[in-house]
Amino acid sequence: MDMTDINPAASDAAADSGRRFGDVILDLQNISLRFGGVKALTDISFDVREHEIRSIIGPNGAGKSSMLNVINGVYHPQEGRILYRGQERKRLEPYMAARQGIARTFQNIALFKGMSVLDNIMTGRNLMMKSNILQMALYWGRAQKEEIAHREKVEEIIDFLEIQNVRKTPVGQLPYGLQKRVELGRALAAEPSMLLLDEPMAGMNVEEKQDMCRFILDVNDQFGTTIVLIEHDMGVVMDISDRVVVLDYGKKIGDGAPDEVRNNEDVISAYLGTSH
Amino acid sequence: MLYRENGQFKTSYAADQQIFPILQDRWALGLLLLVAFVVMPLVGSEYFFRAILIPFLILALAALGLNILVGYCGQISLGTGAFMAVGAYAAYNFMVRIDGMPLIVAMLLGGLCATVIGVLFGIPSLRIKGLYLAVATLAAQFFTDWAFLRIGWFTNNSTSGSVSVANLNVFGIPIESPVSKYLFCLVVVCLFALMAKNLTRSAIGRQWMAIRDMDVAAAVIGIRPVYAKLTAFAVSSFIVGVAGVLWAFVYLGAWEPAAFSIDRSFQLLFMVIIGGLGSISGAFLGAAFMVLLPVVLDQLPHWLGIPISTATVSHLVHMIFGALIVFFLIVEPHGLAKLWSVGKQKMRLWPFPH
Amino acid sequence: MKFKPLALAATLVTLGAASFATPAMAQEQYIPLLSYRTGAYAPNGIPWANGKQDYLKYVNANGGVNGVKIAYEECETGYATDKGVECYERLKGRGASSFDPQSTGITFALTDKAPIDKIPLITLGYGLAASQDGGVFKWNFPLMGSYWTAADILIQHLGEKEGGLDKLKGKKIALVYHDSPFGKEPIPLLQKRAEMHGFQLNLLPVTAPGVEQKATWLQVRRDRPDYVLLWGWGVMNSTALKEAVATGFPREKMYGV
Amino acid sequence: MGFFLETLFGGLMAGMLYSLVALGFVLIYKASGVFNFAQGAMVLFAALAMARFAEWFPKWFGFESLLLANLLAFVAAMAMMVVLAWAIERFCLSKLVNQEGITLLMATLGIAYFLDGFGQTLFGSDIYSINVGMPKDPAFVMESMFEGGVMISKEDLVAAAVSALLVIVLALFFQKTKTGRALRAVADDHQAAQSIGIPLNRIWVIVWSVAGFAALIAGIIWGSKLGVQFTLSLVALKALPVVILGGLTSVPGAIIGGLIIGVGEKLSEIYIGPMLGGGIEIWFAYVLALGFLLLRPQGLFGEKIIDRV
Repeated sequence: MDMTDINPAASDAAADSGRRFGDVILDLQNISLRFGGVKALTDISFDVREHEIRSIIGPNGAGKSSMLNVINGVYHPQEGRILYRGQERKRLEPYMAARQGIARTFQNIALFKGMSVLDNIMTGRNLMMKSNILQMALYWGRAQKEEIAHREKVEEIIDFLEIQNVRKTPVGQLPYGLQKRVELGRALAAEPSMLLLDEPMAGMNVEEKQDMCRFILDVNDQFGTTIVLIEHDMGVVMDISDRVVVLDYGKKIGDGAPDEVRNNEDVISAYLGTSH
Repeated sequence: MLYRENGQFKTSYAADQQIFPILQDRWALGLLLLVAFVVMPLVGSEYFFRAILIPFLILALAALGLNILVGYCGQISLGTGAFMAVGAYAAYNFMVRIDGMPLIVAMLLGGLCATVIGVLFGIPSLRIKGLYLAVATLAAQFFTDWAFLRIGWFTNNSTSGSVSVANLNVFGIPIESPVSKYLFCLVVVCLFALMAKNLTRSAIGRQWMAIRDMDVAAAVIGIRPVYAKLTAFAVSSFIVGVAGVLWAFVYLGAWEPAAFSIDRSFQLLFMVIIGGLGSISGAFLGAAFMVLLPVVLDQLPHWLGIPISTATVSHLVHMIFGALIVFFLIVEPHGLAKLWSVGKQKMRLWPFPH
Repeated sequence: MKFKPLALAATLVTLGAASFATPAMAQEQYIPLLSYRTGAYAPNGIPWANGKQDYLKYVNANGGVNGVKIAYEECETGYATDKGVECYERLKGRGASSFDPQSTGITFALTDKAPIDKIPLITLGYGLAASQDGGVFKWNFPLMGSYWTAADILIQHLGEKEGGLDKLKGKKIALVYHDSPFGKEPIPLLQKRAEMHGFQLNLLPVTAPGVEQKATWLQVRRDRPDYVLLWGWGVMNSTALKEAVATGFPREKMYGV
Repeated sequence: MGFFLETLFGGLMAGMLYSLVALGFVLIYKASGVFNFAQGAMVLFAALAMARFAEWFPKWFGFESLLLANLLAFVAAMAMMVVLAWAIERFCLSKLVNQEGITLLMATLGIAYFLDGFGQTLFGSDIYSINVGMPKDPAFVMESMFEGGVMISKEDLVAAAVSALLVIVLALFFQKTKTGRALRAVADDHQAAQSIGIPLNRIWVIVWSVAGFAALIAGIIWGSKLGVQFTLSLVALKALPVVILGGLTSVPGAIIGGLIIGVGEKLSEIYIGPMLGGGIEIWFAYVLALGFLLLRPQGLFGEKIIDRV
């Protein structure tokens, strides 16, 4: 994967193009998750194919974020199997998921508040830095070379996300929309093969949303990154998703292409609240 | 108008990543080092070395070590005194049990022993956070207090539990006079400060800060909490252990476990809070403040001719420290170091308000 | 602890005499007073510091020592060694003629420095046991003996009370001591004495700071020693007395330092 | 056997006192999520106020009754604790809302430091006594069963009774009064409590006052037993392992944790201590708590901590 030739504005209309769908990369089978007596997820199965944009939608409290937390190992489901690239995952900690190429953003921004934009994105390169503590203490030889090499990569991401002018600002001082972008940048810095995005456009105005959509599509298109997306804005979801899974009260009530889901009875009633 | 970065363009990332990217800062640092290494030894009085500079340097080093743990990695420790004690007693044992053990080697070995103990007591940090960790580190404090008092082997079976060292030298140069002690501490502190700064601006430093700011997010981008926390404990206790060796060997010369009591642990934590959590210069500012304030307050009645009892002054010091800690936590969690950099920022823009 | 003021009187007279013997001195002798009126050990330090001051005032009111007035200044150490060193370094420059560090820890830290500065360290009934031999630390002047002297006096007294040191054979003596270098000082001497006279010595440490003594006194009650030697501190003693009452240990069989 | 029982009782009594201090911790932690390191300093401050006022009032107002002096001193000391609670809320906590636990912990360390200096400036740093007429002699029970009987200090018994009473009073206060219920609501959910119209600030002042009350009682009992002196604030550090053991949010946990620590400490000092050279009391409680932290971080009765993302 090479990031040098990014052209952000190139692929606005990638949503409907015939994309390179690959095999199933992630297969979730009969996942159930409980907190004490509270059921967060009940018997949920779905899969994610390589290179696709897979959205998870559903009303508040439907278990969408819990689903992402299961995928990257923050929560451990009590029942069910998870197959990643055909291999069953046993108990997996989040950092291991990261090693397998799964990156993530959070619903409530989870940036490192005390650090600058640059340092935040640099943490994303962490897995690729190999120098040992002594080399770092002396800041000499490999350690310095690595710092510079990764800094170059990070600067590319910064350019891509158009946040050059705030690179040395502590992230806490940035407006919300920019913070979301930095968080995306941090996830991208890890060069993930799968990117989990938890409401990346929440609280944004239309313009910011458009920017974010463009970034997501670009990432998907240019790097072939598989994307699992949680989003409330139906317009956005229906526009950019390849397939959509619908959750309600921790259960799956719909799954399929945007058009299928749009016409699904259960989904309509869940959103309009007519039955239950 | 003198303090400007205008016109100082960086043409490489290496240049942008230096510790002091601004030219004037480099000049100021050079000047400071010149004063510390050359001017001070020429003009400093014995009182200044023995009572102010040497304890300041050593405590700054210990605060630096603690700041890595508390300020950078967000793991609280109330057992710093214990890790200093481990360093001091370990180095003492290396010195008395192995003939011809050089001071520097003993010091580093002392630091390593502190590292081992630090990591051992850091293990609970993998399961527990903040408040609970305070108790775990207190356990380290009380246990080592007891061990060095009780277990005769550590003190070479000295009847009272007090031990002493004499005839210190480095490469044959005796470390006896106040000036030589001062210079020795200064060299050690400068080297460690530089290494600490390097660590904190490297990948490992970012890992620590990531764990501090949001541990779940850190894990999600691939930082192993175990590794980050334990390295912070290791590096921190190593530095603290070396500071313990200096405190015992160079500053006190003869000591008992009480030199590393829980009071010392609190004192260091306060230095870090007042000086600035998560900054290298903060450790120095905090140490300077904590060392100087009691001395100045002690002297004040003497200078002004106001009769205040020494006890009242000492209570006053307590109150001022307590109040300042709360003040800094509320108003400026990054302490004096942050105030300093805000001041610099203002200077950079002066005379324009924004 | 009652012997402190007495000891002080003795010292200061000696000191005064010494100063008189050096004719070049001014008509004032400057004596810094290191004291601890704060911190965990303040209950012990306050009366001690007050006693010193009162005595010096008394000497000055009576015209000083052979006409030489004593100037003094207090410096608060809080019983902390580093603070003590700071006080020493600061006040020695004002022409101090002697120091009484009031703390074993500070004495330790100053013992190396005093010979260089040529300032006598006066330790009244405390300090380094080894300084009894004047050749070891030439500038340390233990007055009123050391902890060993005190412990020995106690044993002598117990012997007297029992009608001879040999009568101590088979007796049980418990040492309830503050668990610090200070508290451990008398142990070697007492052990030696125990060997000599055949009494049984029970060592009961009280952990710092010294107010939690329940377990100690329960052990005293179990062992039923004939005498209890209390090697306490200001902090420890008041509690010890209260616990002794609470465990019903007779007060006439307790001896404190 | 008789000696074992004595040790056991001794431990229970000491533990009761730890519980009293631990209670203050738990109350504050439950209501405001603050790990109050200053509880020990508050005990010292309260005890100093009580001791000194009881000494000063008869002099100032020219009466001699010890009972009256104690009563007035108690009222005055309690008033000081309420003012203190108000000041802590006003100048410290209210400005640290929503900060992380570690920051709040450090703030209470600052408060502790301040109080140590302030208390001693106001009241002096010598040893003072509190005489509330606690019996000082030992009592002997079960003399028929064991030689010499089993000794129990009457003072300890009274202290235990007072502590038990305090716990009952607090339990009633929390269960039966409106304020108590409000406090519990806050403990469960800050925002929910606020949304039903409970002013958070006032709740905090009340909680800190109640913790001050617990500190005052602990200070009086301890002061009467051991004398009021600076070290009281250090002994209170023992309450930390107690709350870890019992669980940070559990009032019964504080009581039972205190008893376990008290008994464990005395038994270990007497039966294991001599093997290790004695003095192990100083770390026993902490190492026990440390072990507990590794096995069961939430303590015996605490709620399980679930990290939700």
